[in-house]
Amino acid sequence: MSIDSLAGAARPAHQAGRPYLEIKDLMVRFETDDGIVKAVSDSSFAVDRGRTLGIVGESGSGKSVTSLAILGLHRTRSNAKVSGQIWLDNQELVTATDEQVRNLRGGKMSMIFQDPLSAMHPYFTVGSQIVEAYRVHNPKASKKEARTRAIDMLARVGIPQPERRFNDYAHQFSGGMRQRAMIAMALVNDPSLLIADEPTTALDVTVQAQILDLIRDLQEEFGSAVIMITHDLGVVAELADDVIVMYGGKIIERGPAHAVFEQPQHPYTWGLLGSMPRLDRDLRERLNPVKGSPPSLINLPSGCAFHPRCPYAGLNGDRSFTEVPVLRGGHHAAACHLSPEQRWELFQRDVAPNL
Amino acid sequence: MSENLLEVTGLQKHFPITKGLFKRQVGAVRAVDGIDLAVRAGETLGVVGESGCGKSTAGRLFTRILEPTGGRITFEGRDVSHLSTAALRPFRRDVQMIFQDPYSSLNPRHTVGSIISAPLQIQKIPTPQGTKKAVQELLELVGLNPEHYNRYPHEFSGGQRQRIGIARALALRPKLIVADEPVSALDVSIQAQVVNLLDDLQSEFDLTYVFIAHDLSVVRHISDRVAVMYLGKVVEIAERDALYASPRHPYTVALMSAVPVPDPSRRDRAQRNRVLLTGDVPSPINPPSGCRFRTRCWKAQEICATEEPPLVPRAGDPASHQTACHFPVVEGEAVQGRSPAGASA
Amino acid sequence: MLAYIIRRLLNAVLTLLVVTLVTFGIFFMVPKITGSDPALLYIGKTADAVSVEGIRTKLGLADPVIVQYGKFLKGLVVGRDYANGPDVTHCPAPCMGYSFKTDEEVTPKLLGDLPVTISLAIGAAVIWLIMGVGAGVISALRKGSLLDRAVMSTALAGVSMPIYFTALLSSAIFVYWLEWLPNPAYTPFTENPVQWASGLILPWITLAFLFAATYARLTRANMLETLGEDYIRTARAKGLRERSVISKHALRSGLTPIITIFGLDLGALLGGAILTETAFNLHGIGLQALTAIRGNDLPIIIGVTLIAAFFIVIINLIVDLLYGVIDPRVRLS
Amino acid sequence: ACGGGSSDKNGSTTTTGKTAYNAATTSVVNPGTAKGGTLELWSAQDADSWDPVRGYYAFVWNLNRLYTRKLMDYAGAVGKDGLKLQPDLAAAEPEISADKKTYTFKLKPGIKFDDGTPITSKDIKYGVERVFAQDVVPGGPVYLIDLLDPKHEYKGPYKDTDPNKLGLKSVETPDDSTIVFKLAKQFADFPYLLAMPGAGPVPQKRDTGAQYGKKPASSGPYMIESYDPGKSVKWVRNPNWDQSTDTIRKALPDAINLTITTNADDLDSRLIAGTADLDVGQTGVQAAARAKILQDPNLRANADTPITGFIRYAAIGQKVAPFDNVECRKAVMYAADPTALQAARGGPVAGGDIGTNMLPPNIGGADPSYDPYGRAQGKPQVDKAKAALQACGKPTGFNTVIAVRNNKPAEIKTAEALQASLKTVGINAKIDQYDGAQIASVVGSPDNAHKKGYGIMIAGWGADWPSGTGYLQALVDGRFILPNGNFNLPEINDPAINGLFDQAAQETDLTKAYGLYNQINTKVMEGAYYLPFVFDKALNYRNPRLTNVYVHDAFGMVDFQALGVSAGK
Amino acid sequence: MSIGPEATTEQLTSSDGAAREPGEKAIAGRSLKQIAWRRLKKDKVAMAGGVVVVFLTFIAVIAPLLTKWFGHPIDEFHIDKIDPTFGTPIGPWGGISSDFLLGVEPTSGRDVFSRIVYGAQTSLSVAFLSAFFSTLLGVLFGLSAGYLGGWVDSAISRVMDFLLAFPQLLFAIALVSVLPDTMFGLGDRWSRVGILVVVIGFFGWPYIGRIVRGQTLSLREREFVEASKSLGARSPRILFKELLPNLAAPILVYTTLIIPTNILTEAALSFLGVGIPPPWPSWGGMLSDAIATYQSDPMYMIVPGMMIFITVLAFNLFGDGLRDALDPKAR
Ligand SMILES: Nc1ncnc2c1ncn2[C@@H]1O[C@H](COP(=O)(O)OP(=O)(O)OP(=O)(O)O)[C@@H](O)[C@H]1O
Ligand SMILES: Nc1ncnc2c1ncn2[C@@H]1O[C@H](COP(=O)(O)OP(=O)(O)OP(=O)(O)O)[C@@H](O)[C@H]1O
Ligand SMILES: [Mg+2]
Ligand SMILES: [Mg+2]
Ligand code: NI
Repeated sequence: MSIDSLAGAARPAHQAGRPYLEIKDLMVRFETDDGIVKAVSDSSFAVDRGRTLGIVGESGSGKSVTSLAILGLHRTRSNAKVSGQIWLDNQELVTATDEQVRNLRGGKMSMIFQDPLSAMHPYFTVGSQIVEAYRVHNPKASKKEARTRAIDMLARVGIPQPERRFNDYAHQFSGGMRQRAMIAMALVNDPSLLIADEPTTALDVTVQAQILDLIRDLQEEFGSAVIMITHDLGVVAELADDVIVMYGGKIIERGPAHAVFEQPQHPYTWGLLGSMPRLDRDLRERLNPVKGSPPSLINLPSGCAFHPRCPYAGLNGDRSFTEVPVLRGGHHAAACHLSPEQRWELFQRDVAPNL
Repeated sequence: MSENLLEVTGLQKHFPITKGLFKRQVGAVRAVDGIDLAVRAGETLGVVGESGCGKSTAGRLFTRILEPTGGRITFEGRDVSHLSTAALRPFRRDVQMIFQDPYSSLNPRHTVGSIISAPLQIQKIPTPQGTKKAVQELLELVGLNPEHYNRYPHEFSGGQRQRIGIARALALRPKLIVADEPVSALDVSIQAQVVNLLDDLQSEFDLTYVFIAHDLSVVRHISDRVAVMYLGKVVEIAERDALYASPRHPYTVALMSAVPVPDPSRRDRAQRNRVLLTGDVPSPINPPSGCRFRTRCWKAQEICATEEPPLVPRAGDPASHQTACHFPVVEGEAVQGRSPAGASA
Repeated sequence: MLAYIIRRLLNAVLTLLVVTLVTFGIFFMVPKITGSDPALLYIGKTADAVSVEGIRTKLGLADPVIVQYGKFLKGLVVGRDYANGPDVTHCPAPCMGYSFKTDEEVTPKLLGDLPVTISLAIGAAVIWLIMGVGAGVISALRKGSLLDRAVMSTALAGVSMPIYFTALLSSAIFVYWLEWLPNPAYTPFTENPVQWASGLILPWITLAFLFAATYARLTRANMLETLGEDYIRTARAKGLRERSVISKHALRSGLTPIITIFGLDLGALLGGAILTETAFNLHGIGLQALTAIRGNDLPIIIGVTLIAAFFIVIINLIVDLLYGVIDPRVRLS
Repeated sequence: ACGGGSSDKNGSTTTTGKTAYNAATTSVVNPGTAKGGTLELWSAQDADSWDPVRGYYAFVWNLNRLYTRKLMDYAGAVGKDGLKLQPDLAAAEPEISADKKTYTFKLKPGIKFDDGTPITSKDIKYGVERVFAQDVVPGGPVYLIDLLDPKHEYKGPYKDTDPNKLGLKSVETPDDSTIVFKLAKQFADFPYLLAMPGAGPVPQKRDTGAQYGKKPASSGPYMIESYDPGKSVKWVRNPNWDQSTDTIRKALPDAINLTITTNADDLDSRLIAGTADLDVGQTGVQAAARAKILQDPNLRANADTPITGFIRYAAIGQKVAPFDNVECRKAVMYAADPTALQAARGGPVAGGDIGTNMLPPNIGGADPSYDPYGRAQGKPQVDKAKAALQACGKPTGFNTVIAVRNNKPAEIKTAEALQASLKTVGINAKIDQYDGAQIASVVGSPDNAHKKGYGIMIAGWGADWPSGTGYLQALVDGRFILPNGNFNLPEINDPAINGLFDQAAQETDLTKAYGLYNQINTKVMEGAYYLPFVFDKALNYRNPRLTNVYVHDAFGMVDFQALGVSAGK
Repeated sequence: MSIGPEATTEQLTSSDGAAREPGEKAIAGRSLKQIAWRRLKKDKVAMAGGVVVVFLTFIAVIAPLLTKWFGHPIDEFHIDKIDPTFGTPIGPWGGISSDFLLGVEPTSGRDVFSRIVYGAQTSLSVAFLSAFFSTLLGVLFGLSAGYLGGWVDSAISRVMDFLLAFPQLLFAIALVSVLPDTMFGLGDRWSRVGILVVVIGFFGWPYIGRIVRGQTLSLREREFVEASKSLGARSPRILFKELLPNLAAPILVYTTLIIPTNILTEAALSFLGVGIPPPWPSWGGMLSDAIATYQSDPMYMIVPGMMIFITVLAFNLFGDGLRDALDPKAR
């Protein structure tokens, strides 16, 4: 969809044209003893209903922080400072009251976490936790209705004998089952935005396949907007319509999935793709790793945060070292000082043959 | 290829489950339950399987960190299955291990220098040019700055720590290195650095690897042969290319098809061909009778419940390709398609 | 479940046996070390050899320790006869013998003192649980605020103050200078509940202050830890109101560990709040034990130890069972 | 205080009965004979036993007079008059044989127990027999055993083979109203022994052995209605007591309650508030109340500081070097600071007068002004002490050990005070606190005391009966040195002293006996065996509503049986 | 696979050490000790506690001098400073004057100041030594239980539970009163200190033992232990070289935190009358003496009470601060 139109140019003010979820210049900082952590800076993106946005990036690149910011979970008891705009269904969330955001949470927007065991309360049955989620947003529903609804949801996500499992506790479930139950809980109020933060990282491949399948099916059924956060490019390729690549708290590449995978624009994305062995390609003698290691968010490298690891950092004189690149390009944007032509040339010459 | 460096037969490890004041044994986790394999000198044997299938336990048995409950381990023809700590010393020089978690595998209170020199000290290896020099050489070898000799692990990033672990394993110049998921905890961009390093070291020092991982693509990249484990058993073992080209065990097939491919254009095709297993791995405390995979296998028949299939070459396969299955998958066979959401076993 | 309880009860009995055996052994040795003679103690100020010998046979003091212990156990279960020639005294079960010093039957004597200790412990426990846990929770929720700091400073002061000092200070202030409270004394609840409460209020508050301080610190730490858990984030992500996040999700798991500590503390207190009872001169089990130890009155010492251990063991059992009810992970494993 | 010429005659000495400070020590305060009302007694301590043969506390003996009559008992009178014995159950003074070894009593007619059965000589004999059963009913004094059966061949009624359980040979009951005691040796103080509660009558069929103290039979004007150990005792009138048979007891109140509290401070505030009548412990109010009472003239007028009859002292073990030398003992006598020791005991009011010799002022013939070491001046005499040390051959001092009970704070304080003053003359004393309950086997065992090197042993002693023998014999008679439970801590074994006691045992003339006791006292003081700290006193408070209050010298406290409550309050 | 956030906070050079840039030296990692010290220094309250602790220790050490300069010998009676009738000090505030800085003891007139500073000697030496003793036992048993596991663990854990759930004070009293007064020629004061140390230390070890055991259990599962085993290391090396250094921080913290508890226990035992023999002073003993006179002479109760309070508070503050500074979670 029209993700490209976001790239900085002002949109027409009429509300109808706004994507379902739109993030503008999101900035999240944490004040810590060691200094200010710039966990997310200047992030802008959008998702529409029925679409899936994949966010990839290394550990610590700000993926989870972004998702928590959308849900407004940095508001309570946190040292976080959030600025920018978050529009959900034409409502601005950064400036909204706590109560407004709380009302949306679990209702219009909901979230699946990485580790379902620790994300579920150990002392309450899985069923009661789902019932609770339902009743916050449907206060009029009777206990029985809520229960029926919860069992229904459990069945929908593929939990066998849902009536019996309703009364079980999270620790009695297997890893895959737990994640299914988490999903049931997230979906119980038919959210129109679902954020999945590494929903399969803790799971085995065979179970991961089941869960991804489930998410895909459910999205088809509910038509919600989905944000899929992961560090596994394979998972993104499986699910996402659009992809965002984050590095050092910033979006460094953004575009439709096929474009990002087939014609990646940013050297970091090249590195990512080049460094992973792939089952769908012929064997390579050697992998092409990205040298160095990820940056500290307290002490980001000057200029382009990627420059210490970028093989092409010197090609633009000093710019990489001094000037922070902005996300440029339309449909498929990248934050890189190299000119599109240079990139095309380098990609063809250095990268494509090795993929 | 050359002769076998390490051979295991009928290897078993059962962890007792105890209860109560008097530690009565009430059962056992059959983490490794009878595996036979051989590691040839100079090769890399990949071991894959789902979480909890006993890969790490197997690795620890190979390095004799654990003592097997049953079966035999021979290294260069010598039976090391039940040797005492003292008698194991020479063996320790030849077999080393690299661990999964670069954070917990290095003692946070020791400097890099003392971590890497520990094997030299424990094994009392003379270092003519001095321990420090030896350590610094090793640091250089794994691509770290030799000046970091006096630093502590927390001052390094994950990838660098893994290099320290590798340097420690290399210190004794072993013949065999068992690497237990050495890259699983690393980010993709770093993972490749370590894989390449392992590659380089193998050729430089003539190392033999047992490479344990759950990531099939990494295993494919690095291994010469691959063993697939399921619930404490090896279900299939073959030369790498043979295995990836024509997996015979339904579990291997399912495992491979479940790997997400980073290519959106192949998404639909991949989905159509995907084998979706239902359910989870059963508990190793109470494994299913007969073929252990039968509870999740779409081809399972009665015999699978009663008779355990041996690990042997199946029809049309070379001797090196062994499968433990009554009904191995034939190439081109239509496998079970997508299962609808909510289907259950 | 039943099997579990039975096993735990057997375990408890075993523990009690060990406790009494150890106590018996230690205090049996004491006269040997100090060269004192329980028979002399029993007979009082004046004694001639004939009478002392009589006492010795009667109390079985000449028997080896294990025989004495066996007789003691028998007395506990079925009662016991003390015989010296034709003179026989029957001590009904559960018999813990006769005080060496006052010749009183130990069981009724201790049971008579027990209400004092129980009243003291339970009353204080109620206060400190409410105050301590309440303050801890509020502090945790208002972490970093002025209130938090005030509560935590008070708590720190509380744990740093010896109870007997607090006791003296509070009675100096409230009883003697301000004359707000009566001098601490015990009146049975059944006799006059108002007097019972007013006589114990000062010891309660003093004791509770110390424990409340500990509990406030503990609760705060637990709550903070719980508030950082993933499932709390989940609860918020579900859109729960902050109030229910705290009251339903956080409190439940944040306070569970408190139960264990509470059990230990209450058990120990029921076995005698020695310092408090001494400072306020309340004749409970603790003061009894202290007097007995000073006087080497073995039967009383064993009796008190047994009662103390009994409470500790029983309360631990209750706590464990309670844990099973609260924490399903424990219940089912 | 009482007649002995002690220094603090600051109280009123009128006999008009007006309430005044210390009035009850010399006169009957609020005399009256109005009957009725309930007497509210309090105590910070329960009785050791209400069984007459087992109780040993002074207040318990005093309370025993409410329900236990004896052949002879102390008169109900103030001052020295109270020390006289009167026939109680006995119709008259005993008939004493020529060899002074046989005492024959005739009982009064019409005396009955609370259940209406008459009291016979057999009941008295049975009561005496119980003293012999120390293994069943231990706790009380055992002087009678020594006099009636020194070898302790009779083992008490519980092991008696006699069908009537009256197997004690030395006591005869020819008929129900006659009882004959045959002593093994002369003992002029024998009637005092019969005045102890242990010689009271016990009906054999009501004897429950060790449990008897829970419900003892009553021969006096009151009987125990209920007893809740550690909490309370209630006495009500004994309907079978006949005033006409009793010349001692007044029996004014209708009921007497004794409430046992655990909090002495609380008890004091109740006394002052008037909700409690009297502390039967009579050991003095606590420090807080002491200050209050002494500072407020109104309260002070209701307080007395009677001599309790105790002397607090240090015994100097002459078997432990260098105290085998009398000069070294004298050094201690002179070096000790009398005021500091008095302060440690609680000062002149609550502690007592500085002790000058070893006969307490309430004992017949005592003379507090006899002060051979000049202690009354209140200052240590360092020069004399140094001279004594010189004479002893230890001019620079020596080391020794002070033994003190660990459960008596005041004694520990005196030990510290003594330690400090001895240090000034070079005597280094180490304080050894021992388990106070084990006094009989720690300092009471000479072997043990020698082994531990106890040179100085802190203790206190009150007479079991108010005569020189009653007070002094156990402390200074060489034949009373026991291997265990010894009270002659200095191990004085002076034939001269022993001889004087033998003379006194035959002396029925009191004034002559007094002379003998003073001779003994002088010899003891000259030997410097005992360092008296104080003649013990206690500041007690009495509720102004009480009538007939006076201090009884035999007990060193108010005579409880005489008390009444004024109707109005 | 998520690597904790700490992966990036201490960023280092690129993998090829050669490519280091000049600016990077500055961000070189700090050792744990440095981090903790830096945090501790920032914690004003904890530092204040620490200063008080040091000050008190100093006072205890120079007690004889202080007494000589500002006080009177601890066993010197000043009966003239005492009101004979009430036994209380003459003058307001418990007889505080320029001669008697903290007043005099009721009934004897001894100098409270001297007795307080000598009391500090007792309190602190008992507290420190018994903490050391507990730590020694706790570490020994905790390590063995955690590392060896199996029945050793069961046995030690049982003993620890048992000791923790025992009427400790009673037994401490019993033991103290049974053990001999003088031992090893230490004199009665230091012998008793020794006994108190042993008794308090003995009942204190399970506290540390549990923590060490817990930590050992979790450390034992860490892969570096396995790594050490795979190199052929024997148990002693693993215990003392691998595990013990990692336990140093919790051991230090909990040792600091049991010191105040020990001060309270020592005072309690003295309060109950089984402390240091007279005339040697101890704070608990003074408080117990004060019971008799606290209404007429409150200063005599307040002075030792406040001393205990201040000392314990200072240790607690310092211990809390140390714990926070060494807490890996707070990093
Ligand atoms: N509450 C917080 N206080 C301080 N720093 C924080 C906080 N939460 C997150 N951060 C920091 O923000 C950065 C981004 O964290 P985030 O969790 O978004 O990473 P991520 O991309 O989700 O990584 P992963 O793949 O490991 O989940 C990290 O450096 C992290 O240390
Ligand atoms: N020390 C032990 N005691 C008891 N059970 C154990 C122990 N170690 C491993 N197990 C159990 O043995 C089984 C196999 O464990 P193992 O660690 O070998 O699996 P794995 O294949 O390495 O899994 P992963 O991929 O998660 O590392 C698991 O069920 C595990 O719980
Ligand atoms: Mg994340
Ligand atoms: Mg593993
Ligand atoms: Ni992974």
